[in-house]
Amino acid sequence: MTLTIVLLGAAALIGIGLYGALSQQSFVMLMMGLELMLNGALLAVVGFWSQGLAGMPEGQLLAIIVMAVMAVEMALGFALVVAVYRRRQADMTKSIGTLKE
Amino acid sequence: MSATLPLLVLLTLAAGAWLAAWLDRLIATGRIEPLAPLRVGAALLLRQRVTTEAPDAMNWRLAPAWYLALAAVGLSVVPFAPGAALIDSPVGIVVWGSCEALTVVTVFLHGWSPNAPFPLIGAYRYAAIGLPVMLPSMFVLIAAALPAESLSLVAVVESQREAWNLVRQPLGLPLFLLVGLTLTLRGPFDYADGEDLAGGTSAEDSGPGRALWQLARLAMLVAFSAMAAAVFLGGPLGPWLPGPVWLWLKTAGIMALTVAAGHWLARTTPGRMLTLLWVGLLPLSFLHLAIAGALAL
Amino acid sequence: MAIGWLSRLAAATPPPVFAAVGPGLLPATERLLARPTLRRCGSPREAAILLVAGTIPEPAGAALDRVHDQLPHPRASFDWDGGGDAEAAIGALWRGLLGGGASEPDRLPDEPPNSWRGEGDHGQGGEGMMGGVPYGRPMAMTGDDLRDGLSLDLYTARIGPFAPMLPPGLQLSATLQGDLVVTAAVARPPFEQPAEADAPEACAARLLRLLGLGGDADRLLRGGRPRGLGALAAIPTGLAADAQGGDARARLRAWLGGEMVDVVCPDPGDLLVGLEWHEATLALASFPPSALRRATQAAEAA
Amino acid sequence: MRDAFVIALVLFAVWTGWRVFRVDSMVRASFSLMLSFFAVGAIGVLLSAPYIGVATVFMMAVEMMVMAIFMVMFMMNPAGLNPMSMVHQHRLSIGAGAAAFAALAAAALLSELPDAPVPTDKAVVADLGHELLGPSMLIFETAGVTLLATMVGAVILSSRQGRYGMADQGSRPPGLEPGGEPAGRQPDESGGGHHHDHGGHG
Amino acid sequence: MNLLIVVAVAVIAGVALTLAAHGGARPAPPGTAPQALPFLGGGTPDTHAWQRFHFRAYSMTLLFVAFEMEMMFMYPWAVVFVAEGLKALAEMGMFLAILSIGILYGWREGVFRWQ
Repeated sequence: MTLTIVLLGAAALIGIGLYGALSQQSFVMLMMGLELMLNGALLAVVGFWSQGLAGMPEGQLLAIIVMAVMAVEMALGFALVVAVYRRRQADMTKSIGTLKE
Repeated sequence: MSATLPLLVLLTLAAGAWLAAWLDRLIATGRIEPLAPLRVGAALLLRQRVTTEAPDAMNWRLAPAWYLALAAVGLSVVPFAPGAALIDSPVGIVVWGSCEALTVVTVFLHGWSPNAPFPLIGAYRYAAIGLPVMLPSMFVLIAAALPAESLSLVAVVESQREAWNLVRQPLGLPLFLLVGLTLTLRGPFDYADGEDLAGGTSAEDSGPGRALWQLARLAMLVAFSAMAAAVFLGGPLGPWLPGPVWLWLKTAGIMALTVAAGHWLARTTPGRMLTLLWVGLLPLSFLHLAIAGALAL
Repeated sequence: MAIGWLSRLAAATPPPVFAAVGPGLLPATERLLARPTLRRCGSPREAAILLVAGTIPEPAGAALDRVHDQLPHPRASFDWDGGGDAEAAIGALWRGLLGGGASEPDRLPDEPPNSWRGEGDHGQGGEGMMGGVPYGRPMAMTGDDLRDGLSLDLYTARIGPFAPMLPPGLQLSATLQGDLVVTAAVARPPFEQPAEADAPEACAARLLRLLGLGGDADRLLRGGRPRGLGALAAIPTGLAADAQGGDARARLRAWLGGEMVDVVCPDPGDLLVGLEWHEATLALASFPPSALRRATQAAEAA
Repeated sequence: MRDAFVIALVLFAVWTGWRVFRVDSMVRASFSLMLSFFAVGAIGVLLSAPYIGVATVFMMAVEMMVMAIFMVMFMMNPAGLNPMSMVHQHRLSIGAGAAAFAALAAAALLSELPDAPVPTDKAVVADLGHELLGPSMLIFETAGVTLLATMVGAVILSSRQGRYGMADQGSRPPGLEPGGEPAGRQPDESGGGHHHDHGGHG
Repeated sequence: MNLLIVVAVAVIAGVALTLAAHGGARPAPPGTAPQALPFLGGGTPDTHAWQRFHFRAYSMTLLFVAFEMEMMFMYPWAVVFVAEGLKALAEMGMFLAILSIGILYGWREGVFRWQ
């Protein structure tokens, strides 16, 4: 029962995150969508570990890895935004497409 | 025991905030005025609360509430007697770390929401210094967790039965004081509310909002001092007297030390402080951790 | 009921005072506010009493009105000519306010800087994403940066003449990018002050206050010795260099040693460009008021 | 009882997650996302994962602070003084989000879920530590190196002074002969119609 | 569980106290336009203060996020440090070395300055 609730919540978070990642024009808002999807993934991992895997340590490790992915995504994502803004004075996803050099 | 601990936390928070305000005034002016904190609070409560042109009213109003709540949660992690903390979590140290991180968020919100230049600059300055200041404090707390073999503060206190961490890890308390000064917006780390910004994040605060913000700062000082007392001075451990009394005495000592450091140390420019933190104090905390690790084995 | 009780409690506190200092009264005001029986406020939002020291010359009158209106109610202002028992008079005003005395009304008309109510798509006064005057003011626009080439928003404002971190009377017209001064010009020079304002302890006190050592500053003004540590080390080397080869740190060292400093101050506009705001305030406070006034007048004449 | 708390927290996480794309102020959006993470962290604490739960709160408080700083730095109208909506392919996105939710929810509801809860006396934090230093040592070390690479990458991308001059001035390859014309393609001519280079000052 | 209850109670109490402090004191006259002007020592601004704020320590924060993540691995490591003995010490040595490389690199590139 608990696991079902948690997984439904995770599905909703991933759905909203996907909507955000696809619909937002601004690159930084798009990253918020990605983070929200990872949030859903984190919720699902924690739920599975707690209710379905009898506390296998690998489950916790996976949760930490999800967090590490978020950190990497954020650090590199924002560094890219800075680099693009410096050349284009814009933060739109469109303008990243034109960054060819 | 179940009803005593919440009461102890509340009492410590209230009496500690009073004592902190009183100490602050004593060290600043050399005068002993026991009623002054209440009087200043009353004077502020009677005044109008001014709003700016297009503020983020909700966050402006609630920032002191978050700050107070963080202080209360931080204090609840600290054991008041051996084995008895209100939040007896196996990861008490991480809970305290979260309170530190959220304080940065709270102070930032407090400076952001009035939509005014000086608070805004103060908020960003605080973010620039408040984030890296957390690193030494985290290394210090991890070093304290090594001999305890646990992240629970109850275990950290128990591990100090033979010798206080102040003796075993002498670099720890000075490094931890940095974060105390930052969390309570004091002295050399008060980048949020500096004089060159006419009061920084509180430059636009008046009346009840200002009173609450000051109260929350004092409450956070209590929480920080109790935490430092538990991690470095053995918290409630001590002969003859009951545990909470020992904790209060040690907390008051750390509080006086923090207030004095806040009044007597000059604040440098934020850019230089940033460099100093990463290049000077962070390697020092590495060294501290390495020594603590070698000793714990 | 509760209010009467609170008022009685509050009546014994030192009155919170924000000072608007006019010509000639800087040293007297500094000494007055160094007393523990008055509470010096960094911002009018904290204060109940506006202390107007001296006669404010006309171009600054509107600025004084703005500061007056920024005080929260109940508020009162006190005109001081430097004589008499100002402390007692301020105390009486404060107790009067707490006892339910009338609060001074606004001096300026209740009009927003631009009319905005009801305009725009949502009635917020703006249009589109960045346009219009939402809530009465336009939004900041991007401009070039001096240091790292990220052209983010510029914030242009006139700061002063009663800004507590600047010399009284000085109005800076500054553009900030983040907290960095991108352009600065003196809109109005600081007020003329007597020679006493250049005294070593008064000058050192101003710098110490900006370094977070307000207690030490008051102690110096009352004739005591500072106890704080690290004031010299806290000032970056080479900040605000003068023509004689000294810098802010050297001048503070001289002042703390009790020596007068006689330097030529460079044009404040040039001095501040490229400095972070904290450094900028330190740079201005590191020159004696008379030198700063001469420099601003020279810049105006040129 | 616990299920009721979990339901409440899940609803809070979803609601704050939804608010992220509905508020005008970038600061509010970032901290809304932070609250969504906090709800997930609280669920972790409830489901006997205290370290993961509290660490999520800790980590996300920091990350969302940084997120807020960058959002304000690079978004037009960061405080939402003019209400706005900057979306494209809106219908498609709603469809994709709803489809993803439906598919995942169906998978969760229809599949046979395992039922093996964590034993209550398990020392989960110590377990994680032994796992890190034992069987999963390689993952741990890889993560360390990956994060170092992230640090270096982030610094290279975000700082202005690259090894070959200012980042906003375009790279200029060395000449074929000393002091001669730069070799290869000229970067300044290849930017195309979208090129609005305001760089080069400072 | 205790943790969540304390957090919930603290937050609710904080908010309640705020509402009480704002509602309980003397009823204030509504703010006027001259009163709402942001404080600039008598000066006036051209624009709203909310802006694309040039945060001068931005590259430091990116380094910081990665750094913070490494700390997440260190907490569980601290718990088993004594039990694992020398292996854990060596592990920590490597970890600190990796972090130090990151810091040294950042320092060399001037990340820890006001950009």
